[in-house]
Amino acid sequence: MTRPAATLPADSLRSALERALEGDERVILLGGPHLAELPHARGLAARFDGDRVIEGPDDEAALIGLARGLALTGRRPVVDLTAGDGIARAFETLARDLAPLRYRSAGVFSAPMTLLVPQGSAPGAGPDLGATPESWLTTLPGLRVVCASAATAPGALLEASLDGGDPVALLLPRDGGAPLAADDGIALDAARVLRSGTELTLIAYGGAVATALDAADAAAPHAIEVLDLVSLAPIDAETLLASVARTGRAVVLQDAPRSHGVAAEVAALVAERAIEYLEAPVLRVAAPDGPAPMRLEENYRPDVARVLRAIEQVLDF
Amino acid sequence: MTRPAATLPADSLRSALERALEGDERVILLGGPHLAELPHARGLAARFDGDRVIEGPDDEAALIGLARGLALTGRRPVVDLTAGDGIARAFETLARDLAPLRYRSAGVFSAPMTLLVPQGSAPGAGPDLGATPESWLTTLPGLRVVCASAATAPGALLEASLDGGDPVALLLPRDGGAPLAADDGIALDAARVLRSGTELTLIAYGGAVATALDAADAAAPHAIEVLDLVSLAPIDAETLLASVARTGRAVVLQDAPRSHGVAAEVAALVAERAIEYLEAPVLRVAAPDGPAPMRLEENYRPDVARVLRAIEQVLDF
Amino acid sequence: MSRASRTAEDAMIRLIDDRGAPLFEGRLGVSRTELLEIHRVAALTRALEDALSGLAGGPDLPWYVPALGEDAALVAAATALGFADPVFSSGRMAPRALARGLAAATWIHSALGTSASPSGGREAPGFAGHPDENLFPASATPGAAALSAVGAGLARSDDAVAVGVLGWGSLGSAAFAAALDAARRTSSRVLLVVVTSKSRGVGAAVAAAETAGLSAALIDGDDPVAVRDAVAAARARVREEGRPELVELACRREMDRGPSAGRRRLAAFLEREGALGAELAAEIDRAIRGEVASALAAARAAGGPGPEALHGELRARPSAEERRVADAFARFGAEYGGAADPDARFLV
Amino acid sequence: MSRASRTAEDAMIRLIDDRGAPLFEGRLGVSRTELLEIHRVAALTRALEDALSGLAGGPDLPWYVPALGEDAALVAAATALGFADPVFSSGRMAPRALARGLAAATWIHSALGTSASPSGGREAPGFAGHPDENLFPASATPGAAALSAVGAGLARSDDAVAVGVLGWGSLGSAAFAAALDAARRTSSRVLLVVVTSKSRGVGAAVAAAETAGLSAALIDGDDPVAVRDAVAAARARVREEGRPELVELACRREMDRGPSAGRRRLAAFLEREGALGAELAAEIDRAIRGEVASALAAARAAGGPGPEALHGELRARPSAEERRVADAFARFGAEYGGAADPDARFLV
Ligand SMILES: Cc1ncc(C[n+]2csc(CCOP(=O)(O)OP(=O)(O)O)c2C)c(N)n1
Ligand SMILES: Cc1ncc(C[n+]2csc(CCOP(=O)(O)OP(=O)(O)O)c2C)c(N)n1
Ligand SMILES: [Mg+2]
Ligand SMILES: [Mg+2]
Repeated sequence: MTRPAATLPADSLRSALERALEGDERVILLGGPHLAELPHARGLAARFDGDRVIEGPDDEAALIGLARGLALTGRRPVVDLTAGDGIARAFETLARDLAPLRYRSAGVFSAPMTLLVPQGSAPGAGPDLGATPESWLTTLPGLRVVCASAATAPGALLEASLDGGDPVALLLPRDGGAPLAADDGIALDAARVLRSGTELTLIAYGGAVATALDAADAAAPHAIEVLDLVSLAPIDAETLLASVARTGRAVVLQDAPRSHGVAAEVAALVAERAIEYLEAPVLRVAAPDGPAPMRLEENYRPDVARVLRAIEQVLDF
Repeated sequence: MTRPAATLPADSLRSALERALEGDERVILLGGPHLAELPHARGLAARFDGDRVIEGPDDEAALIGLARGLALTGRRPVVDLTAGDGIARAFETLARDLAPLRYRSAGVFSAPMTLLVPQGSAPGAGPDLGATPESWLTTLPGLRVVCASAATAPGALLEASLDGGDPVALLLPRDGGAPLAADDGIALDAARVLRSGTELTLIAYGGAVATALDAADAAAPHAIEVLDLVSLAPIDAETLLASVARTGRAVVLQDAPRSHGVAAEVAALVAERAIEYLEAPVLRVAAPDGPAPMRLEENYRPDVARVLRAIEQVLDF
Repeated sequence: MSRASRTAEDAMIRLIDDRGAPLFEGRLGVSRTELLEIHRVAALTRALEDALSGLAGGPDLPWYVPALGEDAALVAAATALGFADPVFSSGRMAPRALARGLAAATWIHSALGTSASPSGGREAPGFAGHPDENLFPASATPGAAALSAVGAGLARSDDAVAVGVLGWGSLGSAAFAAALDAARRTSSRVLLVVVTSKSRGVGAAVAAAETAGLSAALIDGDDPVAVRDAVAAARARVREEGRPELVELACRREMDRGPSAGRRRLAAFLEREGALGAELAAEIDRAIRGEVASALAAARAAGGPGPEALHGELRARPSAEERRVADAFARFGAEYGGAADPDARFLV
Repeated sequence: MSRASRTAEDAMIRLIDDRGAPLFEGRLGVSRTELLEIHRVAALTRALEDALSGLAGGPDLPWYVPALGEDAALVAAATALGFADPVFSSGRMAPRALARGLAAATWIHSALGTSASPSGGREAPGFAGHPDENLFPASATPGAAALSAVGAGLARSDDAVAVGVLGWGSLGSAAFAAALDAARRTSSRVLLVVVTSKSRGVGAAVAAAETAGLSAALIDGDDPVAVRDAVAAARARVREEGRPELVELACRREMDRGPSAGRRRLAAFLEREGALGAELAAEIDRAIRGEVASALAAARAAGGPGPEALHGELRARPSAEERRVADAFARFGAEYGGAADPDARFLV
């Protein structure tokens, strides 16, 4: 608990929110009772009127229910869920009323909105506040799940999501590592090759992207490719499989319990469609199967040492 | 919508419930307002007194919250959730208050209980009532998720779960196929080889087990092994990997949307730990990525024709 | 309760003549023509839903939840709204859909999920929304329709009032409580209409609304004129004063065979007034029977959707890869090309 | 409200002497010894929690939610219960834990998650349960503690009453509403104690309980004697009459520096009665300072848990495979054997 969590890149989000509110009258920022005090919303309540920046109830499910009405009647809500206890409370309405709306109506109705959802472990977050909602949200067909990282700024993803016409859960890592240089041309559904390599592909999202980049550096002279998934549902199978076909080896990082998570879907796609290229097992470097403990966060999440072990095992196979 | 759903094997459940209520004073059956009318609870309210068979609120989250108090103070509740709208409403309390309880307290506290949860598609169930909670529940470490099938009677799983000391979601397929002959010695965490074969392992759970068995028959003279996972969390990796190591080929069936489901974890385990035995891709035969539609249920869930296609592709690889 | 319940007698006094005020614009008062239309749509709703209830449990329709006992109240409430008012529902949408002019055949297609249904057979019976009628898909999460209506009311349109119509099954929900609280705190332009049951106890919706600080009225739901009047008045206040209200309609929800209490009462009044003679009543009846029969025939003719209806429209912009997978699956039924087919590779 | 609020003056008249009735058995009345003990535990709670609040936000403690302003009320409520009563909480458990005799050092270990904490550093600060004190782990889901208490009350023990202690943050939750309803319908032997805030408005818990059909009383939470008396009386009725009750304790929850209003009032009374002279007060103070200092020293000495504390106890009976994986991970930190190590194969 000595390492402080890298704070959310509030600037990126704040300026994207400001641009969106300015550029599109349909955009509405909706959040809990203290929305205006959040770093990524600072000043927005004063700049835009009370119909554009709305402080609503302290309840994730209620905020999403309100946003559904706004979205169905033509608005483009951005729902701030970063201040609450977690998205688990909203699971019923997400699963029934939001995610399947377009499919159920065969495209007649849809409720495009962007949900800002904190994700991943962080020093001092613990079992309640350090939840890993990507494992839950990716099981809901119809909901896009995308995740910011040190390399993929949340603001760019917000912009892309407002253009997209779908409900999007935009995950904001609680501990994403120091943001890297500016990123251009971020698509909502495309994985990004952040570092090219020929021997092995490290696949990561969220806070684990920074760990993957560090581990790839540390593994020199081995030529390690690093992929930021960006979109967790749907996964960009084309980019993923092309990379693994090139390198023949894959290690998946996940700042979430090992079993039944996003890394499993990545490994399954590889096992299903790139098996003939594989020269070694697809290893997962993840948290143990258990909630994030209050202490020992640094042992819970994947770290460089563990990723290096995985690289060694796969290269030596 | 012409094929009626095979009804839940109410007899198996009812007699297991009766035996449990009789044999162990700590066992309490708790359900919604019409518990006594359910086929698997018939007569139990009359036989046992109102403190043993309790009609509670019509709310999954509330029932689980009540059961948590009973379990923590020494009772062994069986919570009937078959009459309600779905377990999604209880997701928050499952994720925070029930599943992680033992881990969070390092074993000091635990709330052993059995939740009876309907699962899978069925003719006429549709997008709300045909949900596939296994994709959600398996993401919650600490909660055991087991699934009955044509070959694995729910009563046997109930008995095993009451012995186990953990919270267990016992999934009851809405359409499980006609029950097969009596099963003995069902363990809570062991997959079962239902049919031996040397060329390929079909891996299934719930309603898809009957489909897998039919497909294996139809694939003769190929020697197809059929595995009933039984436990979806944790998955019995030992039995799974031993079978795939023997046959060298795996096809996973899942009566749930294709991506981010239980089949992904199965494929990931194989890709991680049995890759050197694999002679072909690990294919998934699943529902498309979307909620169960009201009509077309027969095209939504895996059927024998699709399983045969998968067998053909894998054997021809 | 902030306003006394209106009895039918109060409301009748406020009737206006056919020359009267324009309809659907929030002016109070109701014409004979409109009352006859409420009568007709309520009868049509019941006839259609009786036909559907008769099919429910059979091979073409697993279940169906009719507006039994509430038909006249819900039709009367619907006619008091503006066409531009977006309406969110828990279910039991037929009275609103038909009052807003949805064709009987469309309702039947939708409920049965025929190949001509708006959702291609995907949606649950009676849950589909109808965009031309400004009716949004029903929500199966208790109370969620109230939240969505409150959300829609945040747009603060000058022309429209957002409306949520719910049953007593939503009253205990966290979503309903949150909706009332959010409505007041945001001054959402929303009107919530909650149907309660006289046999289960009435007043809970009004009590909840008043506790949350909303104006609310309890109305005899079995008196369609009182309903029409109260809903129109509440809607006008929401629009003019820019703050939320709730109207509770207490109905006899008994599952009896005859017409609903509301419809009987309305018919008796129209008869007394000389507006509904035996001949006109028979003509309306005949027209409804014809409409229901031809709607059912159309549904039978349309049949169920084909397997290709299973795929697509999961999201607004599927990737090329998602399109490839959906397309491959959509044509597999007929023409699976085997492992050699490049589109079929790894897809089964 | 079914019973009038008691003022402190009423309650004082009911004081009994030290020779009096046995404590913690539901008999009404309170001795001087007991009042002094309430005073001492409330002061200890505050001193411990001030120390923890001072550490909060630093490297050893991310956050901490103290029972500021409620210490005396919650201690008084706890002393009115039986030791066999299982208690479920939303949080702010320190007053109950210390009143039931938990060592100050154990509370500190638990809050800081030291290697000597009951959960080995896994649990959130103040959330750990304490089995010997019959205190169950706190729940972060609003209202969930009420449901669990109602569930525990279904056991209908003759000796014990299940207790739920919640704050006003739970009042709007679906779980709290469901708990009240279920308590009444099942006649659960449960006593719900809800702390509300005088600055935010009081009475909502009582109103909710009475709407749900439960007996409920609103008590001045800043009067520890009234609290002790009301909770003991309610507990006795729950036990004897076999039906649920709720007590709302309205407290000044302001975040001021001095002792809580409840503690000030109690101290003043004890001084007036001659039960708390300057010498005894200083002695109590000294003892508390010593207890807190040595608890903090013990926590510092214990240090954080080692990485092996991360693994195990996910379930009652892990499989051989799960044990193998957990064991391998637990020893990797120090002695990862490389790819050649059979236990490390595929595990990293
Ligand atoms: C598809 C589907 N999901 C869920 C249910 C069960 N269900 C139980 S309560 C409830 C909400 C009903 O809410 P209410 O506001 O009372 O509406 P009404 O009963 O008047 O339609 C639903 C939908 C159902 N019948 N069908
Ligand atoms: C681990 C953790 N999860 C969640 C929260 C946030 N939280 C917000 S409301 C609430 C419930 C509080 O309920 P209440 O019954 O008012 O208890 P009290 O505030 O008196 O402790 C919690 C736990 C928190 N502070 N810590
Ligand atoms: Mg209802
Ligand atoms: Mg609180």
